[in-house]
Amino acid sequence: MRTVAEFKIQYRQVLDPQGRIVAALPAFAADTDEVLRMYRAMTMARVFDAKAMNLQRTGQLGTYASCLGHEATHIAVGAAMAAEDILAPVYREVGTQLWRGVTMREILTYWGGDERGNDFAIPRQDFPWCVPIATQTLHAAGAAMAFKIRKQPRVAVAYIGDGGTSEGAFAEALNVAGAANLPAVFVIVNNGWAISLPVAAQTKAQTLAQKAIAAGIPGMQVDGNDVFAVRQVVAEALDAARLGRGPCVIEALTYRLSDHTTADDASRYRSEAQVKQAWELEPLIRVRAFLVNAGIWDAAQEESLLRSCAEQVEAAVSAYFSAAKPSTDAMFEHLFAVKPAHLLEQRATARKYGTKSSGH
Amino acid sequence: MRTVAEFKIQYRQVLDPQGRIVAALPAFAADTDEVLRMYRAMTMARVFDAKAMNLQRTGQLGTYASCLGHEATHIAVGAAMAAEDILAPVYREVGTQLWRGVTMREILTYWGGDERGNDFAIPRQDFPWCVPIATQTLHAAGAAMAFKIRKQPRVAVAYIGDGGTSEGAFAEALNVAGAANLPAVFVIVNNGWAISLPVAAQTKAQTLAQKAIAAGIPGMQVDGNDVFAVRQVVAEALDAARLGRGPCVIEALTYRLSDHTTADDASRYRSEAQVKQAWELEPLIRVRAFLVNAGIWDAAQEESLLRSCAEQVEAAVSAYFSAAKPSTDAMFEHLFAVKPAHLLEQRATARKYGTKSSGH
Amino acid sequence: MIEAIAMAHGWEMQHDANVVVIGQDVGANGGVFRATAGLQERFGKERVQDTPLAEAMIAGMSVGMATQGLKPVAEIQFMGFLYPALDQIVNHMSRMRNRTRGRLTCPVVMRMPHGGGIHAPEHHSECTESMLCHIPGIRVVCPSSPARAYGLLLAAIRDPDPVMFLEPVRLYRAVRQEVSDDGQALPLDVCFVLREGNDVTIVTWGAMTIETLRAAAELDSLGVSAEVIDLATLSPIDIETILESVAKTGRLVIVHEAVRNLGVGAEIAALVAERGLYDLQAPIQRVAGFDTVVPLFKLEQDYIPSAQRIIDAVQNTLADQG
Amino acid sequence: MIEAIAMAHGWEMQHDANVVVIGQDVGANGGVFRATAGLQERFGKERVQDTPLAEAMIAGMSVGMATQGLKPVAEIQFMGFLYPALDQIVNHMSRMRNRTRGRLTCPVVMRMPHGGGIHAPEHHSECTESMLCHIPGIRVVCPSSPARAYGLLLAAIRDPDPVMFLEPVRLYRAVRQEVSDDGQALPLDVCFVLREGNDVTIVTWGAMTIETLRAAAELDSLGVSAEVIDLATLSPIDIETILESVAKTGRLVIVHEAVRNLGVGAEIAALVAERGLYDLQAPIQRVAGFDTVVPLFKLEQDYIPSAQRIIDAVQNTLADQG
Ligand SMILES: Cc1ncc(C[n+]2csc(CCOP(=O)(O)OP(=O)(O)O)c2C)c(N)n1
Ligand SMILES: Cc1ncc(C[n+]2csc(CCOP(=O)(O)OP(=O)(O)O)c2C)c(N)n1
Ligand SMILES: [Mg+2]
Ligand SMILES: [Mg+2]
Repeated sequence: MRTVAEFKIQYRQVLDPQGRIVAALPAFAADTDEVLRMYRAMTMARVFDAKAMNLQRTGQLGTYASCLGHEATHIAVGAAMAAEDILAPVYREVGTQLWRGVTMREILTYWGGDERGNDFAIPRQDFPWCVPIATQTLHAAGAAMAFKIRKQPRVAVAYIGDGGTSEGAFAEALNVAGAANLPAVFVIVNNGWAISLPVAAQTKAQTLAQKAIAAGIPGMQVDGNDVFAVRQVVAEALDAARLGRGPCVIEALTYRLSDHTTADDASRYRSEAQVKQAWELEPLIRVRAFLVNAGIWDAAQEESLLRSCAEQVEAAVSAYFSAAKPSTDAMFEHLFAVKPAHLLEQRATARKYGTKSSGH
Repeated sequence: MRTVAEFKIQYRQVLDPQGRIVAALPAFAADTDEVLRMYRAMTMARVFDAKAMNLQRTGQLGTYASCLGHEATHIAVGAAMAAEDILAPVYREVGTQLWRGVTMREILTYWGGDERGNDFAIPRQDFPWCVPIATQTLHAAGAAMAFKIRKQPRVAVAYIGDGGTSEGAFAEALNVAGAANLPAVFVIVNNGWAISLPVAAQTKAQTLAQKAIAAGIPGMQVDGNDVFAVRQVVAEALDAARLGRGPCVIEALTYRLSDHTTADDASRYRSEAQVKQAWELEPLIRVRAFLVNAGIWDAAQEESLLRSCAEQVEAAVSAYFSAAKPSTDAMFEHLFAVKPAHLLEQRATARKYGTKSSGH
Repeated sequence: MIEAIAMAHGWEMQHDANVVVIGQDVGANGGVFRATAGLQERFGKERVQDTPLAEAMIAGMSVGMATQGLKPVAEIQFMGFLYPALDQIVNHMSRMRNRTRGRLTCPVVMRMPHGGGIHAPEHHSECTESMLCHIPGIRVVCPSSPARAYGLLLAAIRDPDPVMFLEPVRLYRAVRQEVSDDGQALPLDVCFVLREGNDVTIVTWGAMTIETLRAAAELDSLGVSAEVIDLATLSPIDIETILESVAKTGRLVIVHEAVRNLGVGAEIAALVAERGLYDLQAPIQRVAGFDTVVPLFKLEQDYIPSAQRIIDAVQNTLADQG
Repeated sequence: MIEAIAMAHGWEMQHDANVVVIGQDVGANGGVFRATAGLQERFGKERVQDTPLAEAMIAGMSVGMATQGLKPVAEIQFMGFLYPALDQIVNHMSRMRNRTRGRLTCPVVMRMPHGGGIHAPEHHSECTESMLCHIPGIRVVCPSSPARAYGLLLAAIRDPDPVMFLEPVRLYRAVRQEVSDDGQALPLDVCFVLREGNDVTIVTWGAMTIETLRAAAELDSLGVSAEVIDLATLSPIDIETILESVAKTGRLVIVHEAVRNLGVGAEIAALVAERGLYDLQAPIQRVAGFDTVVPLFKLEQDYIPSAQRIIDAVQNTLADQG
């Protein structure tokens, strides 16, 4: 028997869980201001997330999917991307969204049950939150095709979860990205769980990065709790894509420290011990340790950071609360550019019967 | 960077295009009767195929997808399978169908526009012809799941084409087969073309066998024009699946010597030169050479074989012609086990307006 | 209602070894709405299987399993996630019996939450039953109470053909009712008259029975006697029961949560316009969801037809003396 | 008709650099029906792209390309292979504008062969327009002649929202007609009156216009004057034109190839029963495909409504004096 093809999946880590440097430090990490910027953003994501969870529990927000534990991956991807690149998120990538310029108020507005939260003021071309699993990977491939046709040096980045990799749409997106050599980067956030299904039950594949091999494109694994490693790997992938070298798949290994969403109770299907262990690997500890070791961070700075994050979150929350419930016209305004007659009749009916309550 | 996973795709050939033995001869190939049986079946498939093409051209059959050039793969898969295994075909696998016991008359009846052609008298549990690409791979996975749940030592075999490997459904089938360790074997018939799309444009993957890697299951390549190699590889895969060792993917490399179907004109998109080259590798030549070299085959035997094949085909064709057009009731008989009232009214209407012509 | 659904699963799995439950999170988690709670402990991991995340796969595997004589009961987590499975439903599940002249069949039940009203996220409030009802070869069923959920689910599992079983999410927790676990199925293909009346016929199904019965009660206090019919099996439609009622009342109002355009109400209206025209004393009225995307939850109460809209529609038909 | 479709592509690609054609075999092969013949030579491989074999991908990529301002015209090889793409159409293509409050839009055209009658294999004769018409946020268009195919396809490509463009296969080669390549679009959202008449209104679309006009001609010789309306845009429905005609004729027959149950005829009948009831002098009649799977071709002529069925339905409405 002749061997006709061989493949390797490699894994990268730069900062270990204790904050020790275990590989060559990427250039951006030598710039302490940049590292501080990422650390502050990770902290902001976590503070915002805690508040959102709290708003949901008190009935002031709808179902919400926490990003707890994903901060390194989310911020690293945001930091690696160029403003003109575009993002196709799922529903959990708060950190990347904030870095890209989506506001906390917009995020709360969407999860508060109001489409206006998807009308991002800053990343105008980024895709909105995407609930149907894996579908967004095809949107990213399509946007990447537009960049290629127009010869724009831009890259489309799509997120997907470990569970999402089982959807056929994801395989189709990887395959077409490879076949058409599209400037697209697919980031698999392997947080160990798809609601109650552990990744080992999701697939027999020993890595999710190897999903790339089916499409004949590169795939690699990275410590998703290591903001340095993720940013480095994603930056390399973006450069390659921008230069016309095609797409790739990056599997970021992290852990879902929260329940799946506020509607879930993970204690039904996973052990406290596993979660406790995962906490030791969570992404903020190691960056903080790195900064402290570098002598540029202390308890006082940490405290004032947390205070300023809390203040910004509070400001966003009151802005969120201040918004009036959308009018019933909102159901009809954006269905078509040109409204068919029957929608005008129905809009009138909706006005007539419109409830006053906020729907909460 | 650490390497966390490595993969290999291997290729097998036993009989080279000239009929020379280039690897250890499998046991079944040492049994000349068995080899003759396979050769006769390959010849029968080709003779039947030529007749079917002819019937279509003369308006006596509907659109038909020729199996010309696929005989080695089709017969080898049939010969490797056990009667109690089940097959999920696509629309081109005439050789396997005949080997499994589907009659020529049934095949003509289906492609002649009559559902009765799917009511196979012999392989009662085999799936019918399947036109929606890749969907059959999930049916095979489901049947394999039934075998597993009932602890039956049976295997489900699904065919798929090179083009079909781009459908998400195929990736989903491989993934669930791996995750649930199902007794299923997926045979990719890579005949180089999906209608007008060459496999190189279908995917960037250098082999289709590597689609298996995404699912964490074994994948291998075989010379699809070599009936010995294909049967050996498929037999090994079936044994492993039967013993609970899980699914695998086999990519059989062959060539579509005909137009895609009788509705296609391949001269629009591929060169005569390529087809001419492919003819030198076609599967019958090498088996015939092997038999002649073994001193058990000569021109006279070849001639009488062709004659008896022709006779059997003619008999099947007249049986096909002798069947009356189905009655209009046939549209309603098998929709539900228990017919809703409105279907009875509609059946009466259909009777009233039923045409007499055969619809040809 | 959710307990009744879990109970029906339990009964049938207990009495028919061919019944197998598959879906996302149906195992240890017991389903995101707990419809399969406790089944895996009771019947094991082979008969209650968590699947990978792929709806086309769930439907396609169900077809394959069913052709081998198993009776898969597959959960789709929300109706908004059914679409990847439609190819298998339209092209195979609904056709396998016909295609093979009865040689291979698909006794499959596909269960899914239906409709909105629980402040769920985007894509979690879909009512696209019409797309399913239009497919020949499958049945579409939608219960409106725990008792009917129990009896109709048993009937669906026992039916030799595919059944799409739509479970109104608003009823999962809202409606509580003692249901005896007696294994008694209710008939498919027939309506249930929830309330008798003489002045107007109101046909509805699923969660909208709540607003409709509320409207009927209020109409009663206004001296209007409304007959309320729960369609229950959305395809095939039991038009005879509806025609008889319209022959009695002379007026028809159809209420559903789905968009009006080609909602199931359209078929009911068409059948009555074909076969009961002369019984109609006033135009048919449809009270339905607007022909737009279900809004996120801040506006969902403005989208779902209210009891007041139903009352006004009835008053209009009554006012209309032709 | 096929030449008119290719011509419309050519005109619009020539005049709008954002128009891109994608699909299976649309390049060198020019499409399995030759609807895109010659386009790749003319506009190159970037603007006329053969895609891998995956319909969900074709629809999802179209969404992504459209949000960047391109205007994808995507070919689905046959309507029976559309289903894997429905998830992207229902959940994204039809909703992106609404979801983002107009920030991102989907000016996509999805073209596909529609209906049967050409002795094609299984799954090649589908008429499931209803499933598409039920989806808010998209338009569904079905031309009935080369001229309308040209004008409506131009309008579809120019429309800022998604349009499903259904091309009756029976018309591809059958109907020939000189169409001038003048870039003139026809209006969407309106019906076309193909023949004026006073005794009965017949509404149909696509290939069924052939049997319907044949029936109308024969009815004429029997002294019955039938008005024939080509619906053309199946969603949204131009009900005003139909209501006016019914007000004039007092009788309505709807003809379509799709199954009757929840076919588009149901919505037309429902709207007339709501808004034109008092104009009806006889029950509405639907002449439609049977509520079963389209049979393989030996029986397809027994499945597709015949001119005789249409004639008899008209005679019945006329005979019916209430
Ligand atoms: C097509 C589809 N099917 C099912 C669901 C319901 N659902 C929401 S999240 C989820 C699990 C996703 O897991 P994963 O992809 O790992 O992402 P994570 O939640 O872990 O970030 C499921 C099944 C969905 N949103 N879309
Ligand atoms: C889902 C689906 N999409 C499109 C088609 C139309 N079609 C029929 S055969 C074919 C090409 C298949 O190529 P391949 O899988 O390589 O099989 P081959 O014909 O070469 O045996 C296509 C696109 C189909 N039958 N099903
Ligand atoms: Mg996950
Ligand atoms: Mg092929």
